[in-house]
Amino acid sequence: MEKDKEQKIGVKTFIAKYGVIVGLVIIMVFFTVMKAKFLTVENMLNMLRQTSINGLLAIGMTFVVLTGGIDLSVGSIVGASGMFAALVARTEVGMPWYLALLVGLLVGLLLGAVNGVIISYLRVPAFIATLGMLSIARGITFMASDAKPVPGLSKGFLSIGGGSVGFFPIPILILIFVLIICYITLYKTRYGRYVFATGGNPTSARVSGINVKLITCSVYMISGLLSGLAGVILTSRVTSGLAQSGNGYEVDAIAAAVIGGNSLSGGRGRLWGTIIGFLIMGVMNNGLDMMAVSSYWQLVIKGIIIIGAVMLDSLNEIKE
Amino acid sequence: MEKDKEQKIGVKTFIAKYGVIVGLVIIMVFFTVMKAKFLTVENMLNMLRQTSINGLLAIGMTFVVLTGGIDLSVGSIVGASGMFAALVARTEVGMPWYLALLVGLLVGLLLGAVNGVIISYLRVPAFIATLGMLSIARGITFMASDAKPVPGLSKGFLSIGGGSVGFFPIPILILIFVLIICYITLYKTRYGRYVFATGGNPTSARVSGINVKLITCSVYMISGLLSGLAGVILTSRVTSGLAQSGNGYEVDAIAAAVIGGNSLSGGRGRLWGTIIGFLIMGVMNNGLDMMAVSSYWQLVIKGIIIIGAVMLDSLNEIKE
Amino acid sequence: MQGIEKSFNSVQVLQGINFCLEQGSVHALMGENGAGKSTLMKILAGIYKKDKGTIKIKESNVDINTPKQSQELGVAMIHQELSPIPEMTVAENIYLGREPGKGLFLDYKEMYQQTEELLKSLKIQVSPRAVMRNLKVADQQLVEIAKAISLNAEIIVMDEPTSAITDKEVSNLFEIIEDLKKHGKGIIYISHKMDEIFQIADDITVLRDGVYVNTWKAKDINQNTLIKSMVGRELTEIYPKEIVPITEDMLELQNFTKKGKFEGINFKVKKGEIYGIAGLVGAGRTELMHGLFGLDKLDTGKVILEGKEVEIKSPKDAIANRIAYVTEDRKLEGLVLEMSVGQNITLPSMKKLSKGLFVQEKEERTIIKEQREALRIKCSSERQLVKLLSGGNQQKVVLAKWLIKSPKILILDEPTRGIDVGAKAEIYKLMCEFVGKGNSIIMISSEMPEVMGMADRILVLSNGKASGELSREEFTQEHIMKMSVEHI
Amino acid sequence: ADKDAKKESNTEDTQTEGKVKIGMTLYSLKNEFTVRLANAAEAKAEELGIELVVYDGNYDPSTQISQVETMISDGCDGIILNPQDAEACAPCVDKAADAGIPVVGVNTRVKSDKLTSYVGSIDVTAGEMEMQKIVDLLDGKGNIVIIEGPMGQSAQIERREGIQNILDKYPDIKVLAEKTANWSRSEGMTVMENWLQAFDNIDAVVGENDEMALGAREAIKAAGKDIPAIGVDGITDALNAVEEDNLVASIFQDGAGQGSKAVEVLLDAINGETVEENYWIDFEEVNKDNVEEFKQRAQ
Ligand SMILES: Nc1ncnc2c1ncn2[C@@H]1O[C@H](COP(=O)(O)OP(=O)(O)OP(=O)(O)O)[C@@H](O)[C@H]1O
Ligand SMILES: Nc1ncnc2c1ncn2[C@@H]1O[C@H](COP(=O)(O)OP(=O)(O)OP(=O)(O)O)[C@@H](O)[C@H]1O
Ligand SMILES: [Mg+2]
Ligand SMILES: [Mg+2]
Repeated sequence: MEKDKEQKIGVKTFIAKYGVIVGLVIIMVFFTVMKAKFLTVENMLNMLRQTSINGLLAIGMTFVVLTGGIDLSVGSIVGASGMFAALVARTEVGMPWYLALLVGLLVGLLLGAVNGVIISYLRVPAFIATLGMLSIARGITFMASDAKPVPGLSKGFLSIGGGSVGFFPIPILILIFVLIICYITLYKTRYGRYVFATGGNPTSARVSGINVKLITCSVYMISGLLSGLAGVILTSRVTSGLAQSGNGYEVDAIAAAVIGGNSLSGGRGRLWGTIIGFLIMGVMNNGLDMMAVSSYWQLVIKGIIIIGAVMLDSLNEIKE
Repeated sequence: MEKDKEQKIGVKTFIAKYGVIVGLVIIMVFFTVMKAKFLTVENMLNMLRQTSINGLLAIGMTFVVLTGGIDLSVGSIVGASGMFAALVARTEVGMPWYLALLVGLLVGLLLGAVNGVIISYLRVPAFIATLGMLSIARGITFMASDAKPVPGLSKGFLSIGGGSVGFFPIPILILIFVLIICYITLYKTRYGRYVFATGGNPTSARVSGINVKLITCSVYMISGLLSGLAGVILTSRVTSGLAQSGNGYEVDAIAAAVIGGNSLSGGRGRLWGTIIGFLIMGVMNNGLDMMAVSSYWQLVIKGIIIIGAVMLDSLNEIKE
Repeated sequence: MQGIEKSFNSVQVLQGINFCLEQGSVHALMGENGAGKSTLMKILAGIYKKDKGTIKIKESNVDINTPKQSQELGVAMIHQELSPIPEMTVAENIYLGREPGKGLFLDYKEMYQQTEELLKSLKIQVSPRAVMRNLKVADQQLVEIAKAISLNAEIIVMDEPTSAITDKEVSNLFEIIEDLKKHGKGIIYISHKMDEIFQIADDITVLRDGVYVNTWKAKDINQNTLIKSMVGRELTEIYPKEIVPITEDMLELQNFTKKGKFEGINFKVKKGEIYGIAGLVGAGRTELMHGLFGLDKLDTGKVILEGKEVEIKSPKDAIANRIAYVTEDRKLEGLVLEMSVGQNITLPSMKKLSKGLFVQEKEERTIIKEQREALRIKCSSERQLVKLLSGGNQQKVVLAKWLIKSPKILILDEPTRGIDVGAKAEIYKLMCEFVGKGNSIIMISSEMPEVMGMADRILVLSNGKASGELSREEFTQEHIMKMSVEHI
Repeated sequence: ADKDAKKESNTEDTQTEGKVKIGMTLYSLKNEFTVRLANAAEAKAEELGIELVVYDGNYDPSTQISQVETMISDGCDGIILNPQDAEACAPCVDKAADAGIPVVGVNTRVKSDKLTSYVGSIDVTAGEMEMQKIVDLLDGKGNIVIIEGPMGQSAQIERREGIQNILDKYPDIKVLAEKTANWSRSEGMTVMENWLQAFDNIDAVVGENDEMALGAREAIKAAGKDIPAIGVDGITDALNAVEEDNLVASIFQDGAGQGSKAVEVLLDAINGETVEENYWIDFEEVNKDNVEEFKQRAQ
């Protein structure tokens, strides 16, 4: 009897703490049962590669969300940085791939820095500042290419998004690498503490001698930088610079972060949650496509899955 | 000397309090100077008619934002309610216009209520719940029409969006009517007070005997209802039910509310700010079209205007 | 500090303040609510910028613009209103901004170890790994104290450090202060508790309405003179307890239980009675009241009101039964900070103040005005945001909002926390008037003199269990203390 | 339970072995034109007794690439590609080619020489046709406005190019303004309302698709004017509008024809028969005189 009770409590606390993981597992089991080919190494790698771009954006978004901010411009930054990287990476320009990568990263970092300055030093609400940037960065991207695709990219550049190291597609390796770095940054460094503190209670953080403005500014730079990286990978994957690319990606990135249990009001969050968040999105998209669900039903089912996955997280609170 | 100082302070406080109004005026003056035909009664009515849909959504969003929530589903609810209203309003069905209007409103109210229940009683974060609804409602809309337009709407129905009473287009009259009702609701009734209290501090509100869950649920119903109204007007305006209509409208609605000075973290806001917010968006879209600015530049300029208008609001705080 | 002036939005709150702290002494800063004590200290701590005046530390002029500068100059402050970062652990909060570690990297082991030692040396029983959000107000305050002390500062400002803790912790704090004094530190101590002041202060400075009044040696002044200089009028009695007729039963709680919080609590409150509940921090008093008011679900428990059993499932039900609850944490549970003073006061009374759906604004304004005057709430207008009021005035707003409900039972959870002596006396008088009309009060207080001074009977809780009930003749500090630790 | 799952997958495999399975990704399934195309393909597939899975690319080339990857790992025998972007969807073809799966492009060309075959038309032609129609209507002289598709989409780029080709020949045609309305009727309406306020001298409206042209016409009618407009696609509403003199003409694109032809060609390719490189299905002008015929075809 006693044991039983203990176990029950154990399960309950587990669901309360790791509800989204349970959600992910349920979704995966469902797809596996429905479609045998879903749970194969090949398809899992395929799914991970597809999700790597949203993954990078969601990681950057996690930093932003932890400070209580939001970054609506990530999709546009993906577009801008991808376009500028493509312009450099064209075979006719003859630059090495890493220079193009660098250009993409710098464009992302720069646009992110502009966001950061406007938000932290000019005190414009993050929603407005990044919404403005969403529009501005897209406008710049169109101008840079006159809205036309930029094809003919160098081989080296194309392997960033298309290549593999042994078994593993490079985008997945990049994602894992970024995850490790960001995990260390958030949990093992002073900077990470300051990010949490800034989001948790900016006044207390300021009183403790933390440069709250600088921290706030920096998270948008991180988000911009990772968007830049995502832009380069995306461009490389689609083999040409596209003015429209990244359009609307911000929604998925924010969704991944929030599904993972990061509170949009800041201070409360977890990087592993974000990972589960973007995995849920990735599995969902891949699985529904594999099952060949009609596109209208996909919309309905996706909505239900997103809500359902999070509900597991909150169900326990209700009982309290 | 003394007087001078007083006046200066006056101007400063005015900008601090009413910065967005100053922003709106600057934008309007700019367009008037650039394009003589901008500031004509005819064009102003035109601009107001265009902005009435975003206006309705922004008003609903204000209620939601005041409680610290967000409603991403308004665009999809516009689509769904417009589509179902159109299905009823077809001449071949032979129903009177007000029945179609009612159907549209009910669909909006229902979807809003689903949002509300999921958020307040099942404790799913508003971002996730309404993101799910964004997807679900759009899926339903596509299913209802198989992505085909639904034309051939009855004359009575078409005059909702297209008709005028004397000089005034009906959508503008509806907007003004809704504004008055909502102003009274927010500032003159007990319900309005509860909305502010719920957003400001839900715990205190609960201790004060307010049914916080019910209030939270209700604001999504208001937002849904107004989205339903907007959907009917839009459908009537474009003379057919379109499955894609309303797509992305949530961004403009939230932007209008935030430009107006409503804090996304809840409790702090003002309805008149929202009015200025959607007027800024409306004037901006209309003015840039009138000046025939290229599509690319429009994006850049819009971004700058959105940020700039809000910056006036926050500039004063910086000095403090 | 000399000639300090400060105004907010052209409202002068400090005017020519002089203040001098000596090494190795405790200097008490006194004054009514809103006198400007916290503001003065926040200037010293670099949170506000002064408009005029000079600050000298160890004879040299200093310029303090940011909290960091202030810290570097050896100033540490325990804030009255600042809350910690709720999602972080105790250790992370204490070492925020100066985490131990190499280069960019943190050394958690070191941090937790240091915290453990620190807390142990201060005799604070809180786990370094506990998340702040899960701590009770009292423990949070203890952590704030630990944090300020760990800064190893020359000057430690304590702005009402004992507002949330009980006598045991207070005496512990005083030991620490003595120790700091011995090490030559200077301490600025702000409190509204008179006995504390006379127990530890060497010097006393009084402010009134943002103006400097005087500085005395503590031994040269008695309580009445001090109060008079603060309040500006004679205050004869601090506890104006009036004996009113205590008649039949008003409220009975039967077998109140919530697992892990409290167990099998029974008591009766009579009409005309002030019923005190005493106990140590964490005894479960607040939780018990949450249960009564319908804020938390009970495991078992019956409420009998005037002989009839009533069901209270939510605060709404409680209010409908004319029970009112002045919560212990005004910022978290009492006020809506972004709303005005007036709107906060009338929030629970909206129904009464509306015709149909509409708020009767004229009536509302009259009631607000009455309350502002009755409780002497100091604010620039009823439309001022309540977050801009001083702590004491905020508390009065919470009181006001319940008093206009004309409840039959008023639950007061730490009702005078952070309130000045003048206002305290007013609140006590209000309490007497209230029960005089045949109503009842349940009062929770960690200030022993207050419960003993005001209550007719006292229930002592210890670790969630009732250790017994005392009648007025049986009240002694020792008695209550002994019962408080009975079940630990 | 594990065994059951395996069993099920086995039966599924045998099923698919016997039956040819093809996948089709469309840049979107959210507009009437592509839905018509998809429906025709589905009908054809059923008729030919093969399995067809339709994917919605959601206006995003990288989604389409992902879908092609999914189709490959799902064991499709052939792929029909209706790309969002001519350049960016090239990797779809490469991936399929690497996996030895034939790809037939439909409706929009994709820039890859590995494409097995292409069924469709050239959007440049559509632009040229509609612009020429307006030029003829205005006798080579007048002021026009252009409502464009989403900037950067292949159809937008190519139709705009076609329009420009004609404009270059007629210097007396002046473009007063041009703006994107993202294929949307309500956006087209709003833009037109604003232009009507700004310009008194618009002689014609060129829409890069029917939806936007119809929106513009609503705005024009509401303003009590009668400015001719033209669009591309020949959707049901447009056919009705042409019949009612609401649109000058629409450039009909035979989506249904393209869809069914693509399935046929792909099946031939899968079966190892030689297929041609291109199957042109030309744009046709719908005007008042021939609209009846098109309405019948659209059924
Ligand atoms: N940020 C602010 N903006 C405007 N007014 C303020 C602000 N902070 C404090 N005040 C006002 O300054 C006055 C002094 O406040 P302060 O908090 O210093 O009082 P106090 O002496 O600490 O009172 P208490 O004993 O209640 O804590 C009050 O009237 C208060 O309303
Ligand atoms: N927010 C919380 N989360 C977890 N446990 C809590 C919380 N608040 C209180 N507790 C626990 O409930 C018990 C009773 O706390 P309660 O606040 O009722 O005590 P109290 O007697 O009112 O003390 P205080 O004088 O500090 O208000 C404590 O032992 C504490 O550990
Ligand atoms: Mg104070
Ligand atoms: Mg308590």
